[in-house]
Amino acid sequence: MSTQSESGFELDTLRERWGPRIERFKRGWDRYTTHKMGVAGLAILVLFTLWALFPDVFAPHTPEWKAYIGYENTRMSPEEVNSLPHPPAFGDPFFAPLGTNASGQGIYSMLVYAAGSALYIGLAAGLLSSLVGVPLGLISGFYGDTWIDETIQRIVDVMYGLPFLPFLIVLVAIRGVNTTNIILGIAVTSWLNNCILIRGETLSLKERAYIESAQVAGASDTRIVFRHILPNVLPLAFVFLAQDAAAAILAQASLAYLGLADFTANSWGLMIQNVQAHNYIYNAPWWLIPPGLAITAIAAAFYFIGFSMEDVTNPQKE
Amino acid sequence: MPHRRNRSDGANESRRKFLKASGTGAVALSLAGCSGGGDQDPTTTEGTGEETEADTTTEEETVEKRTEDSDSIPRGGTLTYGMAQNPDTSNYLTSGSVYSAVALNLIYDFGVEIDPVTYEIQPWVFTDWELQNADADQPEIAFNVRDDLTWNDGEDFTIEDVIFSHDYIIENEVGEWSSVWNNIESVEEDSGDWDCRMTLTQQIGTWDSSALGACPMLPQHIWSEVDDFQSYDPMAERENGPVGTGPGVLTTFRPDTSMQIQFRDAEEYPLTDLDWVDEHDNLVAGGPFLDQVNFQIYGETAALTQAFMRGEVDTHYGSLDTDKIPEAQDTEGLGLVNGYDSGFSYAAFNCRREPLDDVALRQAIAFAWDDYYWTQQLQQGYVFDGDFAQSPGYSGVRPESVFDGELLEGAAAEAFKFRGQGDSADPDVESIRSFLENGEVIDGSSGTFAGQDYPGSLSGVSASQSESKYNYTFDTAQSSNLDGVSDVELYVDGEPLSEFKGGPISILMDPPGENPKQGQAFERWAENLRKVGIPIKLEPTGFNTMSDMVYYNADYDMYEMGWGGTNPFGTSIRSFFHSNFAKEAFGENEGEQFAYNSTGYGVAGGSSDELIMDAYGEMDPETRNEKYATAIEKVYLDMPYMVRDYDKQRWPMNTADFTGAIANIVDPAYANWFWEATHIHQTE
Amino acid sequence: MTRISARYLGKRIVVSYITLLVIMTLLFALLRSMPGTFISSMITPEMQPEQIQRMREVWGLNEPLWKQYVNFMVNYQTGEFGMSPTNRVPVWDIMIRRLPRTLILFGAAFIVAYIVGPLVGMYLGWLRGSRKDKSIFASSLVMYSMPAFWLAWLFIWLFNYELGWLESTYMYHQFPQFEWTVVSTITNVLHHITLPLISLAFVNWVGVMLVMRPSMNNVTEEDYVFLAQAKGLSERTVMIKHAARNALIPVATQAIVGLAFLIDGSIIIEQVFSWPGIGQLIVNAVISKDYPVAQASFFILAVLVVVMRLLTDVVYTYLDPRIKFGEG
Amino acid sequence: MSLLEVNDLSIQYEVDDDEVHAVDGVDFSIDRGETYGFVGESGCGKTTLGKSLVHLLDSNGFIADGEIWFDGTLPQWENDRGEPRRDVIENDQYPVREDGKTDLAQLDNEQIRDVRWRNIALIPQSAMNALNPVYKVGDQIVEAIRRHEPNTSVEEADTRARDLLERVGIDPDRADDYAHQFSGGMKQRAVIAMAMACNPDILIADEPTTALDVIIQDRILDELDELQEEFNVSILVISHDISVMAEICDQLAVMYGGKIMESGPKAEVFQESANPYTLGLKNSFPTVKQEQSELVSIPGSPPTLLDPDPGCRFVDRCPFAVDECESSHPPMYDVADAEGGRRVEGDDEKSHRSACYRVDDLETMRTEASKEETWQAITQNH
Repeated sequence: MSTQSESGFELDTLRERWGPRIERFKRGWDRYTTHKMGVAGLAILVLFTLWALFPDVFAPHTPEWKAYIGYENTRMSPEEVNSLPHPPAFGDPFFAPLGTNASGQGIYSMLVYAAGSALYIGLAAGLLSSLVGVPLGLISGFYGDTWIDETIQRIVDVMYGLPFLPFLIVLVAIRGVNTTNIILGIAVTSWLNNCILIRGETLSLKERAYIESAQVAGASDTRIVFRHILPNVLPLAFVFLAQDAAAAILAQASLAYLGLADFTANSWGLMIQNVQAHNYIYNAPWWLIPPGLAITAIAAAFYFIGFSMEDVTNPQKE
Repeated sequence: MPHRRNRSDGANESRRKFLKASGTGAVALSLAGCSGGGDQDPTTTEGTGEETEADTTTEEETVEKRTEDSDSIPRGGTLTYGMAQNPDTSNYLTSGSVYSAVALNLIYDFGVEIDPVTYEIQPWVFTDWELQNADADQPEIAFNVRDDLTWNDGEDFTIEDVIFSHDYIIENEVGEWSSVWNNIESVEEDSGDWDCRMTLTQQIGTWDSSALGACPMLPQHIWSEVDDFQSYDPMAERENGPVGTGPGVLTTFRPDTSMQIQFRDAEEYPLTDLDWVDEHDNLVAGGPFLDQVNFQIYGETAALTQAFMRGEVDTHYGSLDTDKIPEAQDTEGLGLVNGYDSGFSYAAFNCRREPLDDVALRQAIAFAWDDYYWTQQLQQGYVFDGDFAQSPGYSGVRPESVFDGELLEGAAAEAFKFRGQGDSADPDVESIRSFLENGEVIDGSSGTFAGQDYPGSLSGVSASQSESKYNYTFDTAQSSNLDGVSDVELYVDGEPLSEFKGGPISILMDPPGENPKQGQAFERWAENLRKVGIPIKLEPTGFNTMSDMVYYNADYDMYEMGWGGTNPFGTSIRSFFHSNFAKEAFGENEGEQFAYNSTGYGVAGGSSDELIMDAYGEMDPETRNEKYATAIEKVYLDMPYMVRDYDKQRWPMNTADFTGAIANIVDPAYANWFWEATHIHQTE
Repeated sequence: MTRISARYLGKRIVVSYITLLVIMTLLFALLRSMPGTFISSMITPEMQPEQIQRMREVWGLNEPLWKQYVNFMVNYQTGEFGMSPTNRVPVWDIMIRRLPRTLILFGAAFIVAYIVGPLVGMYLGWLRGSRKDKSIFASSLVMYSMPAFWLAWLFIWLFNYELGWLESTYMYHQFPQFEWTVVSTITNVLHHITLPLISLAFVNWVGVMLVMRPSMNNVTEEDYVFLAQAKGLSERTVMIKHAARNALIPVATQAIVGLAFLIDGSIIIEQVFSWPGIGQLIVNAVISKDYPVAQASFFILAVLVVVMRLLTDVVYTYLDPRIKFGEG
Repeated sequence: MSLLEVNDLSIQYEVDDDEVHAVDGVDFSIDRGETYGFVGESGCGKTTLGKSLVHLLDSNGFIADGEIWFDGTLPQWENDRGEPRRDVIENDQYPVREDGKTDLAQLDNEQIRDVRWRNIALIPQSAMNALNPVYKVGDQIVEAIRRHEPNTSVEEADTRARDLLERVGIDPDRADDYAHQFSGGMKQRAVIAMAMACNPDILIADEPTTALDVIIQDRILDELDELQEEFNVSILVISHDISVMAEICDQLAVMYGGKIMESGPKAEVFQESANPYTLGLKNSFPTVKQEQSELVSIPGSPPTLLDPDPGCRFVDRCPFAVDECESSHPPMYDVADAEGGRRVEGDDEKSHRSACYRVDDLETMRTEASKEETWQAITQNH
């Protein structure tokens, strides 16, 4: 009995505590869904997530499949080799709806199997740069116009002075070309924007009356930052996270173009780079265009989500 | 060729070929698919349509006979030559880029020339010569100098210029021209019957090419005014920049985008009309026939290739991308000049590292390299399968040529071919394993090894070992590297390889982004080796990093790379395999030293030092070639390098407008570009 | 009209200078931590070991690291960039040759992006929430999401290969050499710059728009915009003169972000279009470890950013009379 | 003759497919030189009403119904003497009627811009922020002048701008200053000066004194007074502050929920209030005359106006509501008649009228309304 009532009580407090949040989330969600752009972005993301999770459901083959020989470890005839990259084929002589690349792998299958790495790179790099940029921006803004702020801003200035891409090339060259290092490199160079924007937001939040009153009431800096400022910048941070994810995917593609892609991890950037390395840019549109479109689609999806979220979280729009 | 040197080719795309320098490639030609040169197309008997098939064979391709009369050859025209990277400087003494050299090599002449087909040393600026005191520590060469040459600024060329050129480079120890000051002590006017007398610094078997042909002729009236050759900029001094005796005049030098060479009138340039050229079966005298060559620089190879395919450039540096060859062959007006590699691509073993110090293991690893997959499937027949560490283009010292074999043919050069199972691409795991378990070595004697017959060595030379150094067995796999591929692992003296070595054998390789096909081939190799039970790890590494690891630190198990611009006379193998060139020879400073002999061969895992030095000091050309061929075959059996392939150069050419290129010589686009430039002419 | 006090400007210049010094130090450290040296790329089988050793000496690789650093910092103060090992000419010569070309392309793209971006941003911010706004905004985000080099290839394929309208390489015709008259030079350069320019600007204007649009939207809620309406001014006048003028202020402060983005873009685009500028150079230099050239290229781009940053402050004060730097 | 005659004006906002009836069937008229006040709580529609006269509504607002007859017309429809041209009056295409009045409600976006400022100037709420920070104050006045009088040279306009500034008590040299260099009161006066730049017929002042301290408030009100005399401009004042209204208005209208609840000459509306809402509103403001010890506010809050119920808008908060009040919103009854106990709809927009079904029971309401309990009772009832 008592346990029951206790748990009932807990449930109540839980409901009490979470009720408004769920309510707020629901309202936010309702508002979000009024943005066609945001819904489209989400749909693309869901599709790519499904690709990433269940590639075998969506792709007719795995990347190991080769035109003509399939999964067999046999040899292609010279004529067969000569016919690669093969334009889209639907059953004759094999099934590859978007054609094949120069080694005979199906473009569509590669596309599906690479979705995971795009999501991984985007989210990991976005998250990392948020993890660096947001706290630094908070600190910088909160201690605006002190030496702390000044130091952080000077660091940002210095980093802006180093052109992103070549800098990234150097970083990746020092640490070796693999996905982890590429992500780290992107994060190292992309936290700047987060830092600057969060700092601006924090500066303006700090001027608000309730922060001042909290300060007067003797709340500690930590408390003010965590209770009063952080919750207000977090939605914004999520917006930047989405944008950073998009930027990271594009950065990875640029690196791949410059020959710095992790060849062990199939990625869309690497696919385009391969077109270039095999010198088929202007001869095999079925090979060049799909990965480019996929990159565009996922980056756009992240941007769409980010900017729709911004609308939802923007208090001025209440 | 010693003087028109092969150099490193810049950055980026062709990084793999830094060391491989310019020279992919090789030889000959056959103006594939070209209508213009149809009347003399001795190589492809089946006709142009059969080109692909012809390319899949490894039969020797020979240089065509030329019967044209130079008077009937049309003169004039502009050849546009594309490059993927920019030249460095127009200063011939400091330039280190092949992309400058394609222009500058047309401006300067050397004492002697190497026949591009036979590699005989022929008169050029020097008319005749004689080696004197051959047995002295510092032999001398007396020679005569032509008196009918002029500088391209109109001044007369004199003996003083010859002496000045040598003095200037020797005095200043000009870095890029070290062969001059390394080989030549001095050049003076001769007091006797000869014009000049050259003193060598030491005995050099290849004294004719390495000393007489080492120094470019510099005009005294220009260079005596130059205080600091390092900062001298010819284009800033004169309108047409560098002054030389050669046929070319550098009229434009915009290093980021373009260069232009205009050719002097035929009367002003007598050298290509020399008797030996005129009488040569394969050469035509009286060139160059063109008015000028425009060089255009593109930012990336894709753009360059495309520029050729679309007719923006008539030809470009290097071989045409193999992916594009079928398309070029199908395109009216585009053709290919065949050529040989000036070097080779290889995978190297660090002979210092156990158990790679065992010839048997190295040979077994080579069995798993699927050469058919690489040469035929991936490269579509546009490379020759590799065997000896000497380009087939410089066949004079290749064992099968020297010892009466047919170039690139014969089972003696196939000792290490892929041990596959019938038609499938699966390796014959059982025979490779038993080869190791039995402790066999392909040591030069005939026999059946890992299921394949071997007729015995051509020169009669034997490998450094005749049985394996370690006791090899196969037992339960310990290395996770073999998971899902093989249940057993190679045990070395009873210890799993992965523990014996502290991990899988790692192979440093180019990032596959730069060369996706190679990436695939190496993955296949690694997979095959794992099937055998040998744990292998591929480590993509940037070129600079790799070359530091390899040449400065010798810190690797295996790596892959290529050499270009090797020597036609076989001397390159001294640098590559003699223990004097291994880092151990440098003693304390070893960390600072670049050691050509990266594998440590000669120090560990076998040696050919004696054979190499015997050849090096030999002054008789024919004997020298035999000795080099023997050394080369021993290196082949000991296998510090597994020579992977020689490029078949397919030099692209706008055959609608141009013809006359010499086919089937080494590296027509660069190393022999001088000869090509003096032969190419407009079609009728 | 100057609202910036000399003292403030002086201080900013000093800070910028120190920033540069720090950037240079960082650069030096970074480039030296890259594995390998450029020497490897200069070696041929013909070379003797002594010769290679000598090469290391000539190129200063045998000096202790601290000395290399000091030399580097000191020499750069005097504009002495050293010799390029891969180009064998003074780095300064290369920079002088290439910088103007980069500035032409970069400057043109900058101008286009900072004209189109604010204009579209102004328009969208003014119409915020309308169907037009939504569709234009979404499509510009799609443009923003395209990999620049991929897009450039598509442009080349279409406008150069298929239609033959525009050139896809160089800054002007290399051969045959044309008459260098004003008109021919301009048409020639236009013929060559258009494709790289649109490839570069196509993506980059969006970044500017993304700042302008919300800024504009905020401004439209301001009372002075309402008053301007009430004054009977035409919609255009209100939008441009009263709203956009104020909305530009944050665009100026964030120009620095766009600038960094644009520099990256031009590095890629120069590569694709064989545009012989600093961007093309820097990638090759980094990859071939031509330290002197890589350093100088980084340095030049850093100077560009730092100077632009300084200019931004000036523009900022010009745009917003409320800001008065250096007082109070 | 009236300068402005508003008939049955309704303004709606479109919000998420719903319509908000911000102003609903409002009639009033303003004479030349008159000061007309709209008073009411915030959200009652008075600002919307003011803005709608010159179409300055937010983008989702629109005039749903009604006419705004203004004595004057567009420049291009005028003849030499500044009167509407005959052909314009006769042509049905133009919204100009026989007596020369133009229906502003029918003008399109471009046309109304000619009316703004030239005929009807509107000073927005928080006029302090209404000066553009990036232009000099003088230039902003010049801009207004040159907009409507394009033939005026810049110099001339500049002189006039300085005169205007001087006229409102600002040193003419300050014309070269930026807004941020002005104090709050100065900004307000500068905006007023700007409003007079084109000699408008009507000046709409939305909350002219909010956010200013009392002394400045007074000065601004005096300023308006003086300007009115000097320029003979009609002023439409919109405020929630009854005391402001008491000071400057001639005519007064009390708005609630988008409807006029009571209107008439200031004195009558104030002293003989005949509507429960007016009574309640008066209770909640301190006045100089009635020294009330406590202020009594009306409990509850104004209705949302989203698809309003048919009944009286005030019914939910009204202590005097009866069943009839739920059925429909009451019409405007003549108060004079009502004092006599008769409920007669008043036609004269200038006379004292009130929208209340219990207008015939004035005495009771006035007595009860002054008691605090009366109002608190509502909270309990509802």
